Amino acid sequence: MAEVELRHVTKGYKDTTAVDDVSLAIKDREFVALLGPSGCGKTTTLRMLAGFIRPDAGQILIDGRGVTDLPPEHRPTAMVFQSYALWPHMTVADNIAFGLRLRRLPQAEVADRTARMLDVVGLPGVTKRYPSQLSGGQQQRVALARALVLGPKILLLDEPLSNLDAKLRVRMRDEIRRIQQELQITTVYVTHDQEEALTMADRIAVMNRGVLQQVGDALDIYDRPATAFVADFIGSSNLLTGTLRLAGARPVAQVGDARIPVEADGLADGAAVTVSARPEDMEVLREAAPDAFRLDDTRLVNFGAYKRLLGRHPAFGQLEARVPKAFRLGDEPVYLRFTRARAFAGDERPRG
Amino acid sequence: MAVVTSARAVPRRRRFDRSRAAGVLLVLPSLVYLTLFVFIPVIKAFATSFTVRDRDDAGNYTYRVGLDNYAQLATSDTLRANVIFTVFIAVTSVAIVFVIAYVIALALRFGKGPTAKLLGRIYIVPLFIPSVIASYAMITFLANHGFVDGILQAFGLPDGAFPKIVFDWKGIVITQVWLSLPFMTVLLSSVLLEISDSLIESARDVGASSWQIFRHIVLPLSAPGALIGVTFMFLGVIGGFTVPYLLGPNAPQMLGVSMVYYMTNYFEPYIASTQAVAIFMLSLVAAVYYVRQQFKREIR
Amino acid sequence: MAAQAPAMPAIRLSWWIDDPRMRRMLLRLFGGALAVFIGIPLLTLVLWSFAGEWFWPNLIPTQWSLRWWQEVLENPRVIDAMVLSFTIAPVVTFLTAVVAIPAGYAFARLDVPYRRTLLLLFLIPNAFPRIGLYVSLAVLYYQIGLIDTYWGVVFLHMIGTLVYMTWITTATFRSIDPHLEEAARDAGASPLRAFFSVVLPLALPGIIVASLFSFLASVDEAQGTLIVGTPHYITMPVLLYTLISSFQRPVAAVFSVLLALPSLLLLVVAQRYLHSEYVAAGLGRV
Amino acid sequence: MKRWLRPITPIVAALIAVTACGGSAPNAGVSDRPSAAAEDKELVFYSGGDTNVQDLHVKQIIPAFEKATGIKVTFTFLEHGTGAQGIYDRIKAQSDAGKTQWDIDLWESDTGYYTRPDNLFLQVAEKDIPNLAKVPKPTLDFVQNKAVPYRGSSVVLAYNSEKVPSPPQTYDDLLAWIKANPGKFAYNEPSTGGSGDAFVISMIYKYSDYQKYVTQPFSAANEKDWDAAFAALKALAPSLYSKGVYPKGNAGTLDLLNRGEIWMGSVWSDQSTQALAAGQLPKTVKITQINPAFNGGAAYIGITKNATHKQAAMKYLNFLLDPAQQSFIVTGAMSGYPGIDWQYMPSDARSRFSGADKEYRLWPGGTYGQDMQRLWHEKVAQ
Repeated sequence: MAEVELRHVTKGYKDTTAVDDVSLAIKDREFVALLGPSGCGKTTTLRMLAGFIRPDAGQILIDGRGVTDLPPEHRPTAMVFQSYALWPHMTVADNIAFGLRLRRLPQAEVADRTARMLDVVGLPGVTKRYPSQLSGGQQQRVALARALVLGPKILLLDEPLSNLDAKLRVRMRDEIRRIQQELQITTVYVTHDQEEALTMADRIAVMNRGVLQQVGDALDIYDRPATAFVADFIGSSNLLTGTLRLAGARPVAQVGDARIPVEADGLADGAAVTVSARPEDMEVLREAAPDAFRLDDTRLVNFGAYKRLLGRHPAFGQLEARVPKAFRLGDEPVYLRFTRARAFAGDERPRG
Repeated sequence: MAVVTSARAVPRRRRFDRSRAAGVLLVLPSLVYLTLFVFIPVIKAFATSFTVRDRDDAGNYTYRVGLDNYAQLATSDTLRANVIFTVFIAVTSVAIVFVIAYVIALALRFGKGPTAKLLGRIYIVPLFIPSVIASYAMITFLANHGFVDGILQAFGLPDGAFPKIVFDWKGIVITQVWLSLPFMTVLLSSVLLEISDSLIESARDVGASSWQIFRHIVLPLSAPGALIGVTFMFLGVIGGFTVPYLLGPNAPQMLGVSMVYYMTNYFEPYIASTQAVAIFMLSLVAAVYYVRQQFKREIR
Repeated sequence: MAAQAPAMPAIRLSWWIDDPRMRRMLLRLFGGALAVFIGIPLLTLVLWSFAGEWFWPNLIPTQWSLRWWQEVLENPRVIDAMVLSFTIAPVVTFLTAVVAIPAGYAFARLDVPYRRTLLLLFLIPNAFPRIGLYVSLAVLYYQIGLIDTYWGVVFLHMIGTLVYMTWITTATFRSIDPHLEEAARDAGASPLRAFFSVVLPLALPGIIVASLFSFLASVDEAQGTLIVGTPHYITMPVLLYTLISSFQRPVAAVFSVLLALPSLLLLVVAQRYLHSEYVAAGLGRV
Repeated sequence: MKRWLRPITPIVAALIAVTACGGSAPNAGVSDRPSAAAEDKELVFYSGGDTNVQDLHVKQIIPAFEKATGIKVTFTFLEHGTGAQGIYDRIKAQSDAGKTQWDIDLWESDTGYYTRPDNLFLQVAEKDIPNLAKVPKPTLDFVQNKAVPYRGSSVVLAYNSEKVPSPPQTYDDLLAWIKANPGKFAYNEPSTGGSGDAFVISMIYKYSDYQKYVTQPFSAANEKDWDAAFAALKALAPSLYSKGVYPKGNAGTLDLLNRGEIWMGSVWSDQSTQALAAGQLPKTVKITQINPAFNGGAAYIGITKNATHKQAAMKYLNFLLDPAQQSFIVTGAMSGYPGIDWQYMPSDARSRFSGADKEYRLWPGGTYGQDMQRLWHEKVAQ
């Protein structure tokens, strides 16, 4: 139905750059999640898409047509707000029908489309109620219905689930995805919750400090993080800083006096790097071995389905590894081996 | 042994409620003050309104209890005209203040330019000017052959063409507007501040124009708070004296002025008290409305 | 998928509101008109205070003079009245705060019995016409010996300020997250300590605004003071009443300027507290 | 003087009626020491009114009196007389308590207080105050000799001499002039100042016999004559300023004269003379009196019945009535009429009010006054 494109979009406030030269193309019917910590510029990006904020530079195109200067009321976008922003003085039906009435649609059609939309969001029969009489999840559905009733080309959602409890959040996650699939609508979804992004979106765009870090599907992002920030932000990682050595058969990172074999695409010898290794990519050994590092002060944290082994290494500091739930610590020392580690340019630890 | 038994026999007393006790204690001083300096005088005024004074031909007075004062209030053409006039002035000034204050409040809430800043600075000034001064300034400003008239005549307005504003209802309304503007603006500003941006943005998102947003979102959302301001100002205008006394017409009079005249010049404190009670009853309708609004908001 | 909604009608009657340039222009016009409406009457007063002679139809005084200023400032009663006005006002404000703040706190936080009825009672001072109230009160004052006393005037001024301060502080206290206070209690603070070190500082802007209003209301009060304060407690506005009633226009103008000046000075000082958020902290939210 | 201060003395008068039974006024400072029968060394004087009254006593009379007699005067001034009832209550409380040494010797206040049935004031006679002989008898009779009139003023006609070359000579002339010059005359709302009352009272005297009001006690029957007067006033309204706008207060009429809005109005003699002297009215404004005159009144000072310093009080009043002191009242800032007959006044004082007749008629006020004002509002105001 609609494609969206951001071209070199930049927006700054007083002395910070909220969105820094972001380019992103969203395909028709695609569900894209904008993911990042708070203050990363994802909401600003969304609001520029909606038209509430004008970018300082760059262009926004919908179906190839420039909309950069259009106000929100003239864009084919519909937004669902974090706080739902349901008008408290209107009933559910009035909230949904407001946009239709502004367009002077016949009474019957307004009623019909309102009722149908409530069916779509799975909330029939609450038309006469006021928002304050609904639960959080119900309000969320009404907000969704209100956004969708005008038949927008693009649906924009700004952290829509952040005000719900954990159980409901999971349910609404599936519900929103279902509705998106049913209506086949291009959707941009802003969240700071990686689980939401990973489970709902076709593609995820990770942002940090106004800069787009990586765009890709869930697997790309998890397995092949483009930056140390992505590696750290998605899932969890052991992060170490050191120097890249390309002299040997395999590239290694020199961390203190220890060396870790790493994957390092396109990085030069001697470059300062950040090494990232996921806990599940750490092998636990009971005895010394080449490339294995002895852990001190070990302890176990139980996660139910699995356990995490935590310990300290003189050169690396704190390390963690994922171990089966049957794993137990004995008196003998424990060694860790990096089965897979990636090196990223720069030795500054990523900050959110 | 016996002691234990008797202790058991005593039913468990309701836990001493500290919050309630503290609440009573903290409210008590103001309650004592209000009782002494407001409630008792008000009750006295009520009693006075039921005192009827008769005068014989030689000017001697006799007193009795009765409803005659109220009957007089209801039947006297002058007094009835005064009541209508008072309500008219109150409604008109409240309406005008409301509109002007709303525009300022909107500019303060949504405007960002230098004009909005200027508005924010000047609207508050009358709050700092005693009403006596304001009335006096308005007389010199608006009188026929006053400041404005003089300027207009310098621009060619014929002598005598300037409308009668001072000693007329217009004078009261204009001065009342001048004086009440800060209060109403402040109140409406606070009400508008409570309307979150997202409620307005979501309306824009579904395609509402600025006017439609105002008409369908901002106005209805601000209505409950705004009505409180209206109630307050209405009460103030209805009972006011200084402004209508200095700027009003000879007749009809606003009740505040009429009351003072009955008290001072006509030597009829009983009728005056009756008028006070009548104004109070009028105000009470507004006050009860105010309190009900408050509780509605609280429940929300 | 529902059908695309039709486009909006292109032209509306309210087009000028939607056109930002038109809107800006109208707002400027409005701002200018308001500035004239509020400012010029006051400036006329200032002109009058320096007028040696000013007869119709001259637009400005034909003779300038400081003699009215001299006359007013040399009059000891004017100084007395000024001193009285500006010493009564702080006392009224302080006493009001002492009585109203606890009540405001109780209404906001504590389980006060008959709260609804009490709040209604608190409205009576505003609903009952002041003149009627003052006269009734004066009778009472005669009986208890408060007539023509300093405290009689102070208590009379408190009628208006007390209710006002109670409302604003109630709203202010209610807007403060109760968890903050609970956290302080949790950390071992007594209720009083928690109030003074956590709640009160947070409520200060609202309290300052309420105090400011009380101060101004006290300086403004003429009608009641006239009744219970004479002959020994003549405040500035009472004296002004006299001057307006007798034919002393320039003197009254000088006086008005004198009386308005401290208040306007207060306005400048208080400017930073006068953001709507604070000012109205409560008016509408009690 | 207090007549034109009426607008700013609201309400307190009402307390008279309401607190009639109340009054336990403070009797602080009541001294019970034996009377200083021989020579009073001090005098306690309570006064009230406008600034110029205070100035007259404080700046003029008292210093001269103290210098002449060596008596120390303790002077307390009640701003525009609003606290009068409180002072009256204070005197009455001492009377009720049976005290023989009251703490107030002299009291200057509204005429009505002196003749109240409470009988709190001393009847003065020529043997005590020799200068009383110079005082016109009717003004003394008016208060049953319980107070001494020491200055006066009356309502006069002020007019713009540029527009009105020959002012009206009688009330009927005035009425004819008003009708001939619509919109150019104003009298203020009676409840707001005595100069407005005077115009109305003159109309009442046109339809009702003057003697009934100054020689007989109140009788409601006399008010029956008023209907015709009010009807005439109502009929006059279209010819008045702005088709029947009555300015507020005595100052209101002067204000209109000042702004050139009207050419003629009824004003107080002293107030307008002062305003002219201070340059607050254009020099073209002149004053004159019609015949028979508008009503006016005298300001009185009374000696309390059990005054501690009776002798000193009498001395002060006698001093006040001396033509030399009386001259200050006429020629000074006060611009008042003398309390004594004009014939005893020096010639420069006599020339002060050249335009005015210096005579005035009386008006009993009281119940008549209250009724007149109420009826005016009901039947004339629009």
